[in-house]
Amino acid sequence: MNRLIDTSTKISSLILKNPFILASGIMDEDAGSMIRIAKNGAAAIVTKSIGVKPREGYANPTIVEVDCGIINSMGLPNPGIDAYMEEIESIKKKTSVPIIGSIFGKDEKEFCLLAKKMETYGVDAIELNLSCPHAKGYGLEIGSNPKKVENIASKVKSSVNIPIFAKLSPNVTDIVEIAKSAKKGGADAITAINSVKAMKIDIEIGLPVLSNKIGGYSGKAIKPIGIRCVYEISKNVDIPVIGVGGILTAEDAIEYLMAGASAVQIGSAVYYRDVNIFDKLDNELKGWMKKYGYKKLSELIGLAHKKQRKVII
Amino acid sequence: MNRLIDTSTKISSLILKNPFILASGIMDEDAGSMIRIAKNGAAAIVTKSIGVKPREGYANPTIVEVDCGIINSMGLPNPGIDAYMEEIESIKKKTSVPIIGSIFGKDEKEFCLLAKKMETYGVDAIELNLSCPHAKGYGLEIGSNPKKVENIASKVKSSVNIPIFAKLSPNVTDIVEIAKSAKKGGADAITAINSVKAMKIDIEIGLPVLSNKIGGYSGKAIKPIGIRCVYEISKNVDIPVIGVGGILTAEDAIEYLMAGASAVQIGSAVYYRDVNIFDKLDNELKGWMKKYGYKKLSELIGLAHKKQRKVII
Amino acid sequence: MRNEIAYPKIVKIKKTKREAKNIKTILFEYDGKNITPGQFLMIWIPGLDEIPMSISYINNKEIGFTFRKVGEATTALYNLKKGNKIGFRGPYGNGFTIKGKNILVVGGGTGIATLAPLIEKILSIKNKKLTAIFGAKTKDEMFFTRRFRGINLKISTDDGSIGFKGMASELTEKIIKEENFDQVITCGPEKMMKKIVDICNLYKIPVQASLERYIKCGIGLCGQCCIGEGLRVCKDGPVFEGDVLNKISEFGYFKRDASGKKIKI
Amino acid sequence: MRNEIAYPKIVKIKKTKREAKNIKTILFEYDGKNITPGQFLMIWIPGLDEIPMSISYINNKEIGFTFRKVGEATTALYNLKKGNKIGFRGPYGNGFTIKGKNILVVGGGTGIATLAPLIEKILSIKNKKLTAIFGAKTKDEMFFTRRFRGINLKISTDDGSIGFKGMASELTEKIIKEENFDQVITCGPEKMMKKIVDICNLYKIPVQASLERYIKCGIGLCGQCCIGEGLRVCKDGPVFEGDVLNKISEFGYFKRDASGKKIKI
Ligand SMILES: Cc1cc2nc3c(=O)[nH]c(=O)nc-3n(C[C@H](O)[C@H](O)[C@H](O)COP(=O)(O)OP(=O)(O)OC[C@H]3O[C@@H](n4cnc5c(N)ncnc54)[C@H](O)[C@@H]3O)c2cc1C
Ligand SMILES: Cc1cc2nc3c(=O)[nH]c(=O)nc-3n(C[C@H](O)[C@H](O)[C@H](O)COP(=O)(O)OP(=O)(O)OC[C@H]3O[C@@H](n4cnc5c(N)ncnc54)[C@H](O)[C@@H]3O)c2cc1C
Ligand SMILES: Cc1cc2nc3c(=O)[nH]c(=O)nc-3n(C[C@H](O)[C@H](O)[C@H](O)COP(=O)(O)O)c2cc1C
Ligand SMILES: Cc1cc2nc3c(=O)[nH]c(=O)nc-3n(C[C@H](O)[C@H](O)[C@H](O)COP(=O)(O)O)c2cc1C
Ligand code: FES
Ligand code: FES
Repeated sequence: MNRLIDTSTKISSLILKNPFILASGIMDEDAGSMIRIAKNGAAAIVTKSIGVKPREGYANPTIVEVDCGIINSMGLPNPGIDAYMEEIESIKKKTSVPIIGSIFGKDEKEFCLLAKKMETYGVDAIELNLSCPHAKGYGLEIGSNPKKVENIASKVKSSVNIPIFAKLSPNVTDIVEIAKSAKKGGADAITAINSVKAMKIDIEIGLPVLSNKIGGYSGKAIKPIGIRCVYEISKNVDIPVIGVGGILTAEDAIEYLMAGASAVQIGSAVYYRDVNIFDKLDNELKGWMKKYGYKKLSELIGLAHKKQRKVII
Repeated sequence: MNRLIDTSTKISSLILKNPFILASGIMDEDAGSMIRIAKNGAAAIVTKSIGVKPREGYANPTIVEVDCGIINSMGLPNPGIDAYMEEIESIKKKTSVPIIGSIFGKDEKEFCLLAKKMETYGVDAIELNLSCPHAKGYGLEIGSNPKKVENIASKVKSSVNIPIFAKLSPNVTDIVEIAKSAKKGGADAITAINSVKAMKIDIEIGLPVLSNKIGGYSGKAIKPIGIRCVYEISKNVDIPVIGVGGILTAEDAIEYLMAGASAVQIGSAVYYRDVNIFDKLDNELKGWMKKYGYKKLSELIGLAHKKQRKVII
Repeated sequence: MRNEIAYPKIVKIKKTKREAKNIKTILFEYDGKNITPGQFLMIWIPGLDEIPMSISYINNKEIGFTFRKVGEATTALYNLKKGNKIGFRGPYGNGFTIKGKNILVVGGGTGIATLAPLIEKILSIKNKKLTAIFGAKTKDEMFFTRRFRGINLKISTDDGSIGFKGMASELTEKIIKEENFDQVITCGPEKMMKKIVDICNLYKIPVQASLERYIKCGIGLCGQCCIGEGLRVCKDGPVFEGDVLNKISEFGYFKRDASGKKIKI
Repeated sequence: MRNEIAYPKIVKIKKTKREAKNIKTILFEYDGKNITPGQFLMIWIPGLDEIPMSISYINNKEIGFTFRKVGEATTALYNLKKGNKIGFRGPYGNGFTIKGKNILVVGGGTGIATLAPLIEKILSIKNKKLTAIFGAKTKDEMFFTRRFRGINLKISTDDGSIGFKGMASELTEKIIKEENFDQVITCGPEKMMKKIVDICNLYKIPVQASLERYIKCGIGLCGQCCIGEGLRVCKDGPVFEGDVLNKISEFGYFKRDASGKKIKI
């Protein structure tokens, strides 16, 4: 019965069989994990954010679970772009699910170098990590500056022939301004949001739990922040938005779609609901759409902007 | 036994019998409510944010409960500063608990006018609302601009003889920068954080629930964000910090104290644990301090900055 | 721990009923077994408003509320039909507490709606004696007079178009003089309730009144609805005992508008 | 739903024990009744590091782990005393599954610590026959040889300073040739486990091995510890069946460092 429901969507030139994409940093450092996630139904996969050189990341503890979410400061561990060739090539042999290469650099030169290599390895799109909340000189430190964002987007855009997505942080005064800069630079879509700057102090020990002290907050707690960001961006910036932040259920994803997202990414929920979450979400989504009389995903996208003061429902 | 434990603290010239202050916007629009809260053990009370003219606030729904907190967009309803004289005067007759007058204006002129009147009415300190996330032309729209913050703080400082606190928003790229501006202007303390910009969309209806669409997120979910802000501010700005955001238990308050707060404010928890929460919190705090061998609150304040890489505990 | 629906539940309207001139009831499916008469809901009309409404019908299958068309939100509700969707959260507030054996219930205007499930509850308890007074401006605005079986119901209208001619409070005093009541429970215009509380003070009868104030949060947080020394109509009320009301100087005289400013009642 | 401690629990060390050269056990109070042998904890040394440690002692009152001093974190643990505080979260991972009647357990180095509670569990089940092989480099590094009652224990050291001279895997092959086992369970250096799995393949004996990889999150999220087709050592493991390991080309050859780069084993 659910077969009559069409949950496919598209972001720029990427056609997705459903709206559920694996978020960067979740089981996506090596080819094997990404293949497993693809087999579990993800419509696309964003790789771990990769930089020019190998990085070990911060010392443990790098993650701590709190009441309504998770705080992590992995510190962008990654094997470096050169070692990553092997990983991308072996995924590409085993799955046709689109692979989105996430990259982070300290300036436009590094971003261009990384994007070009990713393209050569065979990824289908690039996600610019302009938003990691806890790595000095990277991520948010660049992504909170509209000029830098525009510059990086435009330089990367002219270096590659695949779509580029700008992943933004909610830890800025005005995310719409940053999204506009990204679009101006040529970004094909915006991914929002990265994790929220946060801290957990253990009161019995009297120290921040994470070795880096400050980390990024993800999971259930941040959904209302992500929804607000996606709503504001999609209202003001005319490129597709990929929603991410606290999606655990199909209902959460629908909220993002209605806020204006064309697709969504799943991060922490891989912990809360395990790796088979992707197929589960698509089934739940189809069941919900059937119950409420929707046939195509496009009917949901941006709905909260369309209906206004419609009293009789 | 708990009598040996001293939980008193001070912020600028205000002496507080315990660290628990009522946050602005919670049962503090009229004298009667504030007297009730004082009788329930609050060490000080921040009034509802008051402006120059009466304001009805936004249409209902103005509040919505979500999984890990509350999103509100009351829209700064208040009877106006002139009508407020009667309220302050009648509180002052009935309680000696310090009253902190919260004010919001569109520019330094309005802030000064409001502060002066509040002082005349008899409040013990002023809290500048530079952080309301959902009122056009007020709050965050001013409080995200370091120059405006400095200017308002300095003009208000020279208009009144009571301490002034600057209440800041986490919805900025760099809260430390704003806190530094407030200090430069002459603020005697920083209150952090106001609620976090957020949205809830009802997926069955397909509309944002709040009439103002965007609101401020408070409660449990935002505690890790508040802790991070207080930690960053108290590390970098040398004036007292009042912690607020998601405090439901004494343990939550202790986390803020260790992050560097000299006192804390209680908002949404008045809903979660009702009006008698203040006495409950002080008892829980004393019990905890006794269990872990602390005698004075000052031993807890800023502890997470002091202990570093202390392996053996 | 908490029993109420915190996030608006969306329900389809099962039935609407016209009760009198400009007065309608909206019913929807919900198991009312944990609701106490006198509690209220926050009714969400998506895109328009959210307003407090006493629960006027309570049973295990459906519940409902009864309202007068007075402004934008109630007019929108008035125009809704079976199948339309509204949201609700609650039940909120304390509800009535039944005390003693011989009880007098006095409703004025839509206050009758608030009292209706209380009346049904009292009628269902053995060994209770119940007298009810329903007051309205005029006959056309009177409702629920035929809803209850075995009730001793007295009616008053300001214009005398039906029943006693005069205020419900006058009729109340008349009846109280004639009979000994263990408890009086009232809901209606605040001026009327003030008079009834004063009468009960005089005759030393325990009394409860259900108040209305401007409600925003409905959950005891924002302070909008406070009276006296921080009593929240939405949470500590809406039902208050007479001896509590006696200490609240604004009862019967002042309320606050949406900005918190005092206005005359 | 989830049974583990998600946020680090702070505990006081109740006892420390030196087991052999550079090998110590730390014990603390905790009811171990829901722990499966083979599961591990993330041990937090506040201000320094958080590292995975198999649970080597399990009972209803206390649990413990046994470790070799190899670097900064384990040296810090080595220096801790009774009364000092550490944090832990977990138990994480799957643990061993006992199958069949006649079981051979092969531990090498600190792998013996991981197997210890499994041995106790097998010994507590009626109608099981157990043989254990403990291997170490030299006599000084051997431990737990006197911990178990009624066990058929064989010892090997690389230098022959005690027991069989040679690798534990050689002794394993020797014993497997002599006796029919229903199951082999092993934990130790990966090269050793690889050999044992190969031997079991040859002799067609079901085998389980407990792996080590660099652990960060410990909860199956970050992907740091993945092997083969996305098998997470921290969550889908650390114990894997032989037929799963046979499909993992890196088993015995490669692991990944903290950056995710492949390094030789
Ligand atoms: C606890 C409680 C229970 C109530 N139960 C009933 C009932 O069973 N039947 C019934 O007809 N009415 C009831 N009311 C009153 C009802 O809520 C108002 O009539 C309704 O809100 C009017 O909305 P409107 O937009 O149609 O009118 P408006 O034109 O907006 O206002 C008309 C009047 O209603 C008041 N009002 C508007 N919004 C609110 C609000 N959020 N809270 C309180 N008052 C408001 C205004 O102050 C004004 O006096 C109850 C009120 C309370 C506080
Ligand atoms: C599931 C599991 C169970 C383990 N159980 C035990 C045990 O019972 N007893 C025991 O002595 N050892 C055990 N280990 C190994 C133990 O975790 C390492 O010896 C310890 O982390 C070394 O830390 P260090 O700072 O002292 O050494 P370092 O100098 O930091 O490193 C020494 C070695 O330990 C490895 N290591 C460091 N940190 C980690 C980490 N976070 N995760 C995995 N390996 C790491 C390094 O890769 C290196 O090979 C286990 C490992 C895993 C994965
Ligand atoms: C353990 C972990 C590692 C992450 N690593 C990255 C990363 O390398 N690059 C990136 O852009 N985002 C990273 N993120 C952020 C997620 O992609 C996502 O934006 C965020 O977690 C919010 O989504 P969620 O609530 O579904 O987890 C990481 C998140 C977690 C929890
Ligand atoms: C209903 C409501 C109204 C509020 N009104 C104000 C206000 O008028 N002025 C202000 O500075 N903060 C206001 N706040 C923010 C609180 O003072 C506090 O900063 C925030 O709620 C976080 O604390 P909490 O998690 O303890 O609620 C309001 C919060 C709530 C929930
Ligand atoms: S309406 Fe907010 S406290 Fe009653
Ligand atoms: S350590 Fe993170 S998935 Fe295993």
